[in-house]
Amino acid sequence: MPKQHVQAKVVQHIAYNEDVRAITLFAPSLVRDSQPGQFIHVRVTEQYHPLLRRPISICDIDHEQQTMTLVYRIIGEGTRLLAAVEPGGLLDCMGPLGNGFILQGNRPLLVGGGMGVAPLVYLARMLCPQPVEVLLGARSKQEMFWPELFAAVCKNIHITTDDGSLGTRGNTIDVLPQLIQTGNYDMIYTCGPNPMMRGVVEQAQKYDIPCQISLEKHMACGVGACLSCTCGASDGKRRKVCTDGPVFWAGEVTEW
Amino acid sequence: MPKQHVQAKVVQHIAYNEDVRAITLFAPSLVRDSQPGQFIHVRVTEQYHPLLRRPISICDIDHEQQTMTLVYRIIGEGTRLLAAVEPGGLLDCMGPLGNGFILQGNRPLLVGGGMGVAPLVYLARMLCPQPVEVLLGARSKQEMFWPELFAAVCKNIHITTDDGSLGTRGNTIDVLPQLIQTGNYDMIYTCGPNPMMRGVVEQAQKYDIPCQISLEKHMACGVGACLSCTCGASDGKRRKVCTDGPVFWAGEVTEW
Amino acid sequence: MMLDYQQLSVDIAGIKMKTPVMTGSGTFGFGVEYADYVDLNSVGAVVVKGTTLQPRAGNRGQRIAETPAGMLNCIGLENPGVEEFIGNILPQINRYDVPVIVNIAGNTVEEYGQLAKLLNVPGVAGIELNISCPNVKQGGLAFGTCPDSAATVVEIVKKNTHLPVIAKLSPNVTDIVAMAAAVEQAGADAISLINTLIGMAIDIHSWRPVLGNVIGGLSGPAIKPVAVRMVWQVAKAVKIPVIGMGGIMTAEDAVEFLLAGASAVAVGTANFVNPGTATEIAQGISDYLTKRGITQVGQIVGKVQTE
Amino acid sequence: MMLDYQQLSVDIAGIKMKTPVMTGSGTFGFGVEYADYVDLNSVGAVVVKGTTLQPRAGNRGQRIAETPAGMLNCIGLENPGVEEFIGNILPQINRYDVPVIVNIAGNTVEEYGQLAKLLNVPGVAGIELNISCPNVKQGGLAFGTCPDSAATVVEIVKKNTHLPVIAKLSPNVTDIVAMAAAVEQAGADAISLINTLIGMAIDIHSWRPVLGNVIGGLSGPAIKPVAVRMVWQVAKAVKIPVIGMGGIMTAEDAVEFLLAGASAVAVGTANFVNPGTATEIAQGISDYLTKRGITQVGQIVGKVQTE
Ligand SMILES: Cc1cc2nc3c(=O)[nH]c(=O)nc-3n(C[C@H](O)[C@H](O)[C@H](O)COP(=O)(O)OP(=O)(O)OC[C@H]3O[C@@H](n4cnc5c(N)ncnc54)[C@H](O)[C@@H]3O)c2cc1C
Ligand SMILES: Cc1cc2nc3c(=O)[nH]c(=O)nc-3n(C[C@H](O)[C@H](O)[C@H](O)COP(=O)(O)OP(=O)(O)OC[C@H]3O[C@@H](n4cnc5c(N)ncnc54)[C@H](O)[C@@H]3O)c2cc1C
Ligand SMILES: Cc1cc2nc3c(=O)[nH]c(=O)nc-3n(C[C@H](O)[C@H](O)[C@H](O)COP(=O)(O)O)c2cc1C
Ligand SMILES: Cc1cc2nc3c(=O)[nH]c(=O)nc-3n(C[C@H](O)[C@H](O)[C@H](O)COP(=O)(O)O)c2cc1C
Ligand code: FES
Ligand code: FES
Repeated sequence: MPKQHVQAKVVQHIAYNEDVRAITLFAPSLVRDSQPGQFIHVRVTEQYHPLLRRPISICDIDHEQQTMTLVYRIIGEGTRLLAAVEPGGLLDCMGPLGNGFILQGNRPLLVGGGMGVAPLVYLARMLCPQPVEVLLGARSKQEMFWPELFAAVCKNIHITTDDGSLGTRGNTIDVLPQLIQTGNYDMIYTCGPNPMMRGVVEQAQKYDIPCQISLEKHMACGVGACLSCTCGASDGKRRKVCTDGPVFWAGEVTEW
Repeated sequence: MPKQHVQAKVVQHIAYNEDVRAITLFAPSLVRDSQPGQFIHVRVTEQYHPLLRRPISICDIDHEQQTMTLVYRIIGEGTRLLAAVEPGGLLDCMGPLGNGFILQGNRPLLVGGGMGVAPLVYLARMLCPQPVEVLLGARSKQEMFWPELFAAVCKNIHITTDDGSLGTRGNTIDVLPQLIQTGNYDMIYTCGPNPMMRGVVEQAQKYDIPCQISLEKHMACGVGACLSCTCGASDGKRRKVCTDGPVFWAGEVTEW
Repeated sequence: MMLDYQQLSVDIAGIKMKTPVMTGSGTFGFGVEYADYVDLNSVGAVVVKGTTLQPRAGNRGQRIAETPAGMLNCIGLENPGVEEFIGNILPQINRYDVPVIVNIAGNTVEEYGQLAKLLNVPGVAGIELNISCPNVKQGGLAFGTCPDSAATVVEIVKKNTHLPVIAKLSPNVTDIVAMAAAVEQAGADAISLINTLIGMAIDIHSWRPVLGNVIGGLSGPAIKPVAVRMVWQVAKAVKIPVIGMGGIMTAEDAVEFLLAGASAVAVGTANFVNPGTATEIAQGISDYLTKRGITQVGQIVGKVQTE
Repeated sequence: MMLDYQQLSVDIAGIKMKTPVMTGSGTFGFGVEYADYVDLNSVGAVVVKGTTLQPRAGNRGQRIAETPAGMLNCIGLENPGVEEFIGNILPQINRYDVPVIVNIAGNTVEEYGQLAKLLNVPGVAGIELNISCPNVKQGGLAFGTCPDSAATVVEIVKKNTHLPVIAKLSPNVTDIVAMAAAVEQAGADAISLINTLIGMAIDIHSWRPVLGNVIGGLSGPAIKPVAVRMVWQVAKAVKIPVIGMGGIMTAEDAVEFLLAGASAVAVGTANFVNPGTATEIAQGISDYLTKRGITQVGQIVGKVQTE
């Protein structure tokens, strides 16, 4: 399917907390082909500063409405400009980019931390009606706005917060072994901070469960042309996170 | 009086035609000391592009409301950004800058062309209740929105348009000799395109009437520090348009 | 896009291009990555990523950083090597009707010669010598900052190929005209400039350089004034055609380079921002010419009046 | 503004500054022009506009142009001459409690010596050698691109003054470290860098250069990565203090230069955008240090970890 470069209409733009926003785009051509785990490369300004696009995961898709939602945290100038886009306006998008998750296995566990939870929402939706279990970690209750996004697609949500303000106090790695021992999972999907994903991969390997991880690297082109996002792979070759990934099999890539 | 660097509140922002806007600022500290012919150095963006401030003449002041109006034409990126500022917002202003017109003489004639008319409005106001005559030139009727601005301060307005759509067909220089011959003026103030001002100065000299001109040069600092705006003077020294001007006596400066 | 090729075509040292708008090495992959976004048949020429004898993994750590109106990169010449390029990648680009220019980088003078020889294959329209890449410790920039070494590289490459040879100059020199004169003298068929300026960014939270390689190459609109100046200086001084690049984002930018003396231009960083840039700029140049009744783009090359 | 001078003070080659934030030559006039907008007593040092033996009228035509995240200038060293400076201007600046550093430019080596000698007057804290101005045909840049000439200028100036001598380097060179080493060897007490990059802009409507002088100096955020890189390279290589400048707009930018190895920084183009920049940045640096429990700004100089 040819990749699209479109001006998508912004139909909704809401705040989940002080820093996190959800922007919903009406974009039939993007929606049509999008796979969970793929991302959109967004131009945040027509000015020259900041110059580059911003990669944001597809968080969810409403096929009926032909809309796509991106959930992002305001961390710098680019996301600050993105947050200023108003409903009714247009957003310059390239996508859907990259290789998403491979939907496979009968008892999947989804493990997300921080903003890494974003792509798991659409993944859970596409895994339905298969029973999906989700383990989510955040710093605190304020950061744990995700459950309502999963509400329609998954009943089984485990939550950890660093400060214990919601769910189990601690992080996902603390509760993961216990979940794995009782859950009988045959596939783990994970996205989040690298240390968390390393912990997940370690457990998955220990219990011999196949695991897919979703990486983040600084990206210029997003289409495999500039080589700013590559990482080493266990076959000795290189992989581009933007086109070969962002989703890889655990063990496929090194240097992350 | 110390110059001010203030965030002025935008109270009104209206369009006179497709390209021309009038922005009104509530700015007591700027209003207090402003003389006709002075200008405001406006920051149009917090981004780095475009980087420099934009000099805009003080078009009019309402001392009672403590507001100041700037009238400007959208010609490039800077003025385009300025045009996007909304009422209620703040505008980063330095001013009032430069040396304005010297109010002197009993029968003044004000000659303005294009956007050069802007500073003449406040000049006419400050000359009141003295009888003031104004000669205005524009390309066409659409560009001749000035008369309503002069309405309260001057009854005697002569108009020329290049296409004859309003007033006399032609330019100000075409009608100036006749006006001078009958008007008995003892001071001419002029602001507008350089060729027009040259014509005005020539006539003023011919009839031996003192004449003040207002110059435009590309400016970085606006306060006399960078020397981007200087021009030669007949005494062999240099003048800074931003601080020695923008208003000069005709004959004082060369190179314009 | 329906471009007027009669008006836009240029011939750079025998390389016939439908438009004067090429793509800069390292910023457009092998062209095929952008096939979904731009009609490759309407691009002036595709200059591929710097290619080396052996495959290279490139630099470790973060490879790009944004800077005001620009970006730094330290890719470090990651590439699959010339063999893989010729065997597997070139045929893919050759499916499109667009000249392919191969940007090559050697660790030694001899390697440049070997690369040129290996690239004597159908489907390659020209060779661009990357003697100016700031991101590789060995070689690279050294050749690009000394007129004699640059000339030596050109000479050996010319001996090993009949293809047009374009010398790509580094802007990180005191005297760009001396560099240009040296490569012209040595037989270069064209000159392209500028490569990136060397820059650095520091993370003030971690007290570490942002880039894995510490320093990197600055590209994008920020460097345009330096690029226009160098193109103007070089175009006045040499007889061979100049390909101008550095911060071109719009047709207006491209026209500035043409007026400065560039016979063609290349779009680099702009591809990342808007993948349709190369053909949109070609259309914009056409509009500019048509509005002024100019029938061939060559007629404005070098027409800036400086006296 | 209540600045913590204990935390912020620096000593650059004997010039004691209350804060490490100076103002760049040519961008802050003689300081007094900005007295309404900024507390001059809280500025690290004022470096005045390039001063010559005779008054100079500067270049004709348009003198500035905006470029992406930057600007070009070709003022051409307009200044009232050293005599007028000493007689009428210096006393005005000396009303404030701020060190005055005089930036000087000569057409010949001898003129630099004469200027230095004439400036041996109370109220001048140091001499900055402008051997790097791109806007004057004669002299200027020539001294700034050749290590030997630069060294000669430093030597003759040192012979004619007991004041600290700061050599200001041009970035338009192949090897900035060689330039720095040469002026250090010749006796310079400090080095400041960078001056502007040489650039050009063309008006695509008139087909003429935008600047009256055709080429001009590029300054502003656009050049920051180049400046940080050069400060880092030079600071590693010399023992004398380095004053860093080029595109500093914020305290974060300034900290980047300090970490790169600058013992003080200068604010240039930013003054035009926000006349309060120099003291606001000093406050910002103080906040940065305080947040990290650092009691003296000198403690972060050169602390970028590159291995
Ligand atoms: C494939 C992919 C998917 C992503 N999905 C999401 C998402 O769904 N929600 C979300 O909040 N964030 C997501 N990110 C991270 C997001 O791209 C960054 O937060 C964003 O680019 C920050 O831009 P900024 O200008 O606000 O921040 P700044 O820190 O000012 O950015 C400076 C530069 O660093 C880059 N950058 C900063 N952080 C990252 C990062 N984590 N990954 C890649 N580049 C970075 C920026 O693109 C920019 O070029 C994703 C990143 C990748 C690579
Ligand atoms: C003292 C003074 C008073 C002015 N008063 C008014 C006024 O009342 N109304 C009005 O419409 N315009 C006025 N101008 C002109 C106004 O400053 C420019 O139109 C404006 O700067 C254009 O900015 P831009 O980014 O939209 O245009 P661009 O053409 O994109 O600007 C590019 C650069 O050129 C500069 N520039 C462009 N035109 C001029 C100009 N005529 N004079 C000085 N610099 C220029 C800009 O500041 C900018 O740095 C005045 C200029 C001066 C010097
Ligand atoms: C990510 C990136 C990679 C590059 N790789 C190469 C390269 O391999 N060989 C080369 O000669 N130039 C390379 N360049 C330089 C560009 O071809 C071009 O000369 C430079 O970026 C200036 O143009 P721009 O400002 O339009 O990007 C690269 C530039 C970028 C941004
Ligand atoms: C308008 C202007 C005039 C300048 N004049 C001088 C000068 O006379 N002498 C000098 O050594 N540097 C001069 N400079 C260079 C600055 O001092 C400074 O080195 C340079 O602009 C980089 O810093 P910035 O990016 O913060 O402006 C001038 C810069 C500008 C913008
Ligand atoms: S972002 Fe350009 S290759 Fe991945
Ligand atoms: S604008 Fe800087 S001196 Fe006039």
